[in-house]
Amino acid sequence: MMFQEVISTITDMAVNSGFANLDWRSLIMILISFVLIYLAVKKEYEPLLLLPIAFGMLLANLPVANLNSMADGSLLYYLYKGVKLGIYPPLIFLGIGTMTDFGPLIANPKSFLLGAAAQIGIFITFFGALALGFTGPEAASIGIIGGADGPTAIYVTSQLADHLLGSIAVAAYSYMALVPIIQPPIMKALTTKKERSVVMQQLRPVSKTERIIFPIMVTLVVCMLVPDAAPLVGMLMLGNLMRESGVVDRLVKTAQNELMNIITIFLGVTVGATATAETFLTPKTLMIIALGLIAFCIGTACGVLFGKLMYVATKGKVNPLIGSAGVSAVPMAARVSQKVGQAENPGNFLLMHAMGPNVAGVIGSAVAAGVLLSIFGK
Amino acid sequence: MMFQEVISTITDMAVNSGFANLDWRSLIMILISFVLIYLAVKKEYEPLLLLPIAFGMLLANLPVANLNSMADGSLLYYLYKGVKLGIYPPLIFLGIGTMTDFGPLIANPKSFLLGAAAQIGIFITFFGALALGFTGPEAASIGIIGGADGPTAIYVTSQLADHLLGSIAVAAYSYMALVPIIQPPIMKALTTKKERSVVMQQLRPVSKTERIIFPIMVTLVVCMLVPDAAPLVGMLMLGNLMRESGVVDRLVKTAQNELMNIITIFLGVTVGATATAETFLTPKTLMIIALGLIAFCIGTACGVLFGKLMYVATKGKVNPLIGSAGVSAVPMAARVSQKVGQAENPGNFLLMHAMGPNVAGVIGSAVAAGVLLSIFGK
Amino acid sequence: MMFQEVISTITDMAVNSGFANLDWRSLIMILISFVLIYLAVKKEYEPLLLLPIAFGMLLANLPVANLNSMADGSLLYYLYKGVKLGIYPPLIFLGIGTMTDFGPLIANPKSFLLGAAAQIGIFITFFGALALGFTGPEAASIGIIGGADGPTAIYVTSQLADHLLGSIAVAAYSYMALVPIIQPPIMKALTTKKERSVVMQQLRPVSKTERIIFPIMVTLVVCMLVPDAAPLVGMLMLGNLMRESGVVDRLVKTAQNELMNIITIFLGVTVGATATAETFLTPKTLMIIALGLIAFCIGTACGVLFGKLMYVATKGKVNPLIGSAGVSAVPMAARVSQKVGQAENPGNFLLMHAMGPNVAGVIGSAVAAGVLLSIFGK
Amino acid sequence: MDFGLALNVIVTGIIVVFLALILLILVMTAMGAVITRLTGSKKPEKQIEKSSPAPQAAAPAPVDASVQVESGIEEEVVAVIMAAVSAMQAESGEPGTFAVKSIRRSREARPAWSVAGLQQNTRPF
Amino acid sequence: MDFGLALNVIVTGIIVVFLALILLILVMTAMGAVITRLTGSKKPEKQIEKSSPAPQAAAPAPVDASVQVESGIEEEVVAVIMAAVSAMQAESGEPGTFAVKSIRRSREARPAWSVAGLQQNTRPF
Amino acid sequence: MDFGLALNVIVTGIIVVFLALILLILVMTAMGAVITRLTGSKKPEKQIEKSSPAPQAAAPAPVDASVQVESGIEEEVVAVIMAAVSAMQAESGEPGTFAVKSIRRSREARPAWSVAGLQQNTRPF
Ligand code: NA
Ligand code: NA
Ligand code: NA
Repeated sequence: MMFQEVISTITDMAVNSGFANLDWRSLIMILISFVLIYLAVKKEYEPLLLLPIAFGMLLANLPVANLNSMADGSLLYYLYKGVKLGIYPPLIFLGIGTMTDFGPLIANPKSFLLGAAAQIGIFITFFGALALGFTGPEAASIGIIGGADGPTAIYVTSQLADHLLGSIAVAAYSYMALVPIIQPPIMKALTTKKERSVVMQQLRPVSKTERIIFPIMVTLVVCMLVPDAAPLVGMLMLGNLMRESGVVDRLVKTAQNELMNIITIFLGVTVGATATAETFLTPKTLMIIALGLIAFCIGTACGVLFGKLMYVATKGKVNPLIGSAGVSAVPMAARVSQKVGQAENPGNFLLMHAMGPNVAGVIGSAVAAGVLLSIFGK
Repeated sequence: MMFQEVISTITDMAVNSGFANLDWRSLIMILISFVLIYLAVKKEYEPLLLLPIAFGMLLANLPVANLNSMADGSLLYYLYKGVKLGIYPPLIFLGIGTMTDFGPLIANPKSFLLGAAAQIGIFITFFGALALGFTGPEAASIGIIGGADGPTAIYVTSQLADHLLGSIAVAAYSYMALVPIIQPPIMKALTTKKERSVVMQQLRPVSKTERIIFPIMVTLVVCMLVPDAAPLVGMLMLGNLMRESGVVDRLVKTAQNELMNIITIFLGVTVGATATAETFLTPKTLMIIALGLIAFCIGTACGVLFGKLMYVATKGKVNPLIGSAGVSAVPMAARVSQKVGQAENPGNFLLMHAMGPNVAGVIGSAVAAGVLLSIFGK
Repeated sequence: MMFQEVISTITDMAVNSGFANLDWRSLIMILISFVLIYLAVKKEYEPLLLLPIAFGMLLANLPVANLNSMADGSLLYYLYKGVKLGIYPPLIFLGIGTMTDFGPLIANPKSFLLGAAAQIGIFITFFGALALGFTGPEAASIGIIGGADGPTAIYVTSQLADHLLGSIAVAAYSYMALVPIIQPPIMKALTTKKERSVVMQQLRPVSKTERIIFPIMVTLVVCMLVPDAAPLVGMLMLGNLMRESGVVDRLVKTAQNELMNIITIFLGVTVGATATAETFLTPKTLMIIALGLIAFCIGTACGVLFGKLMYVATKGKVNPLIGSAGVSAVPMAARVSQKVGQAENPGNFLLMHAMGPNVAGVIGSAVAAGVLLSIFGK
Repeated sequence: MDFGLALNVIVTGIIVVFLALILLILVMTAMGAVITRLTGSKKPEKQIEKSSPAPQAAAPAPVDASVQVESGIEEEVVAVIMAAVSAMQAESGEPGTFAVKSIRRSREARPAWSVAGLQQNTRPF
Repeated sequence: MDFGLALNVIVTGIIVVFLALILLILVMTAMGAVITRLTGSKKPEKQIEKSSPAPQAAAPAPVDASVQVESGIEEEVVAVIMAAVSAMQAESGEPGTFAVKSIRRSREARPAWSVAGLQQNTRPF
Repeated sequence: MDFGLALNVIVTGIIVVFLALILLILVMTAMGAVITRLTGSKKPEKQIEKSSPAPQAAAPAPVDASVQVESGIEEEVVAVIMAAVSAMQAESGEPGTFAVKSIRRSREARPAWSVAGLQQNTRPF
């Protein structure tokens, strides 16, 4: 009798164990998480976010454990609140602000134009997504992948279509890691040898006063024009103001290190843990991956083409290669501009010139995010 | 037709943009935030808190963006929960406890009297505020400015009258920064040359055992007498016990650095973001600023006068200048005592003697806060 | 008339003060908290947790102040949410994962058996607790003390029987500190001189690949078999994967320092503050303390006896002393194995061999916790 | 698919993004002009002097393999400094007259070519 | 305005604040006495010996411009040490017999005149 | 007391704990075998070479008081290294032919006998 009870309890546990409840869909998800862990660890694809995302995906798809971000009452459900309520991405932006040097952009404000041009990919991809049958909010979230800015993409998606959060985050961070592979062919195809060889004039020095006024002005202008961008842009600029003011170094240190790291872990794991089989293993994910790539390519192309326009307008003073840096993906895209330029002329140093459009691209995609949120948000 | 739609959307965005909705009141608030940023950055008025407060004020008054601490669902609304629920100020006190050396107070417990006397300003200002038409809870929050202790003032105000939080925080931190300007004339006016020249006896050394027992005793005595002071005093003393025990250094390091910095950022921005035009641009704010100054002055005067009493009682062994340090504003007020004393006699070193009343003032204002909370709290 | 009012207010405050409301039960609790502070500070019994726990107990028993973890609306009530909702212990495990070297376990997977054997104490103590009249969930929480793993004990108790949280946490951390006193007599009594003198073979080196695959495999196997262990084991292994991957060092640094320290402070204080007189001053607490000791002793004995079994099975290649390390209490228990072994043969170095069962014990008790949660949890 | 909505969003989006960033160009340019007028642009010039090494040697400008780089300063930064030097030469009209011989981290907290800023930006978020 | 309430709050408040801090004086004084009796006040004396530099030179006490201060130790702290020395002289009855020549940060973790504590207190919260 | 429940929990608990950890043994052993086959076990051998000091002196194996230990490396770690050396000697069949003379922290990030890991594990959580 007692022995029977033990047998029945063990049978019960066996029946309720993950092994008995492992369906092939969860298994595939687990295998996908392995691939992402591999990419993060061995290939070092944006590991700071991709490793937590991948592990979150693994946890979310362990059968029975119910450790996904949507499972009411679970650990990850509570940690996910910070994503759901739109708290983590602005705080990450606070940290990014403390780490960003807007000097090259202040020295050459025209770079803003390239940072704007590279966002065209967002809207064209939005159109493509709509055409493939996604709803408006979904299409907006997919388009924002083209902004090449992880926290912005996660912020928009969490507010508009959080069932796509896993796919969009994976696509965004993968393509950001692949920027050095995706961009160069496009850049070379769209420019002539002569254009790529342009040596740009040295940037003017920037005073401390300008550096302090810059974040305040950006907050004012952007938040007045696109109020929905305020949480992202406001925090980015608060971080930058703290950095440039030079009077709150202990806050800056914490914002760019511990606060950012804690939130990165929580954000990564819980964003990954939204990707259950039901939401991830659909044809939509494949479409999102394809559309994300298109978004990156169009963004790069628009940046370069606008760079060509500036090349013409300035009678050859602007090297169009810096246009591709406008997609953001700081500082990877700027480095790509530098490398492609140097391949043509070893004595040509475009890095600092490309940092202007690069950081302008961060502001640009936040503005684009604000526009999309104002149209599709609650 | 389609073109018309675009026009209408853009018109819509324009109509809903901040530029179209900027009223003069918000504009004034934004200008005030600029002034505060200037004071924090250029004048270094308590920048660790004033810079976040000022930026929070800027964000809160951007039209349409709705980024104030009272706007349900916004980023700052969630971060403000930590103020509203009374969580941040005690945690800041935890950090302050890990940074405070109560040695000079243990060596000379009579300093407690000066720390008590300087709190009289709180209650007299409370009376003044009441006379000017403020309600009881409002008057209590205004009086506590005289405690010269930021987190205490924010704690009391957040619990009793959080519509005044912006004004009171700005007043408290501004006057704390102005201590070196406000106090000396009062100190000189109330003391004779002979009194200011008193050289005090060396403090006795304090053993580790006393340092460890001190925070426990203070917790017991204060929390038993004034239970409403328990969150503040309890956390302050936990921090100090951790510090003096010497066995939990890794916790101490985090409590006084990263934890404190994270909370300072959140506290500053959200306290600043309570200051919308409706709550801030009222005659009340001007009255608060005037009353705050009065509170500081009376506190200083009472401290010095009580110091004179001790001078008489001890037959000239106590220098009354250390009385002004009882307002807290650690360690600024103690430095002021040192400087005014040294101006009279270059060989006179009052700093450590003034540190006693100075840290006693922190406990004193927490007690006063407890009294006010017990009378006016829910 | 007015004077009367003042008198009445002061009488009121006196009547409502802690002094007037101090009953002997609270007084005893305060004295107990003093003893615990003494043990933490002077005897250095796991001070990182015992000091906050003891201070939390002090705060919770200050009359009137109402600063216990169950008092709705108080500071500690809010901080306690992280315990109640099961958030803090997994995050502590994340940090432990970043600090744990599973190499010795990977090199000698048979150590897992010893890590399993030492958990038998949990279940036998569970039986004892049931026999003494505790309910099922209570008995499960008491048994888990035998796991010698603080966060696991707190996690299980907070989910199953949080009125016992104070007693169980104090017992768990006290006995962990006493491991060097509790274990050696048992180890010596159960082994022969010959067994204790066994010199074990060097462990094989472990490749980085194995170290990276290990946490993933453990997550898969354990969470599939015992889904309720997933939050603990998942976070432990995420931490370890982050550590071993070598690509997210900044996250590792924060997870093992600041994040862990912040949560340790909050966890300790609020767990201590669950121990009010009503819940702590009962005969149950004495029983828990007795049962906890029994759990430790049985765990140690089972580990050693299983070690003897392996000694026989391997024809004398395994030193049974490493079995006692299976209780976890990392790395104290492994050091005890080392010392007892060296006392017999000064040239015998068991430390690394004992680290295997030691870290296996952490996984073992998490599995046991999962079993108990799956049976008694909601 | 609502083609009207799509076009609407695309056009509005692109217009607003450009509008915002063009506005920023105007504001920053205006601010730069105001600051330059207020400060008489004296301070920046001094900064230039400080950050430019005095031309001494006569080797050709493109990268010299023998350049000594202090450990911890990345290749890129050298590239940037080289670029800066080249650019200044281009301005002064006498190209190819000197090369960077040795690079040491400057003591200045925030030079125009913010080396530290660059390295911090390198962290991938 | 409720004048009764006002006066009530003021008087109660001031009384309670003084009461609390006077109670603390009593408790701490009692504790100090107990500890001194228990330990025979041996330890503190030893501490004094350690922290007081042996009187050697014969320059006048007030600040000497040539005092060497280790970098990182603030002026204030020097002032404090000077004050301490002066005070001890005052006690010993022979004023003006030596001056501080050189100040180095003590190795002791927690001297009575807690230098580290002071510097930490400097952070403005 | 529900004796049935009690026994049920005990037996189930113990079985499941052993089951889980035995499963882990199988998985890890299998993994180890696969990895060894894939990599041809070349890398680990190299690591052994690196971490083993060349046998030089001829003093007896048990602890020599004159062993120089670099400050900051705990006694325990020395014990471990000693143990490792002893074990290797045991394997090579010629015991007692050398002693550790001097221990320095290795430059390697993650040696098999992870010194750093051990020291980190020392923190009591
Ligand atoms: Na972008
Ligand atoms: Na005060
Ligand atoms: Na265990």
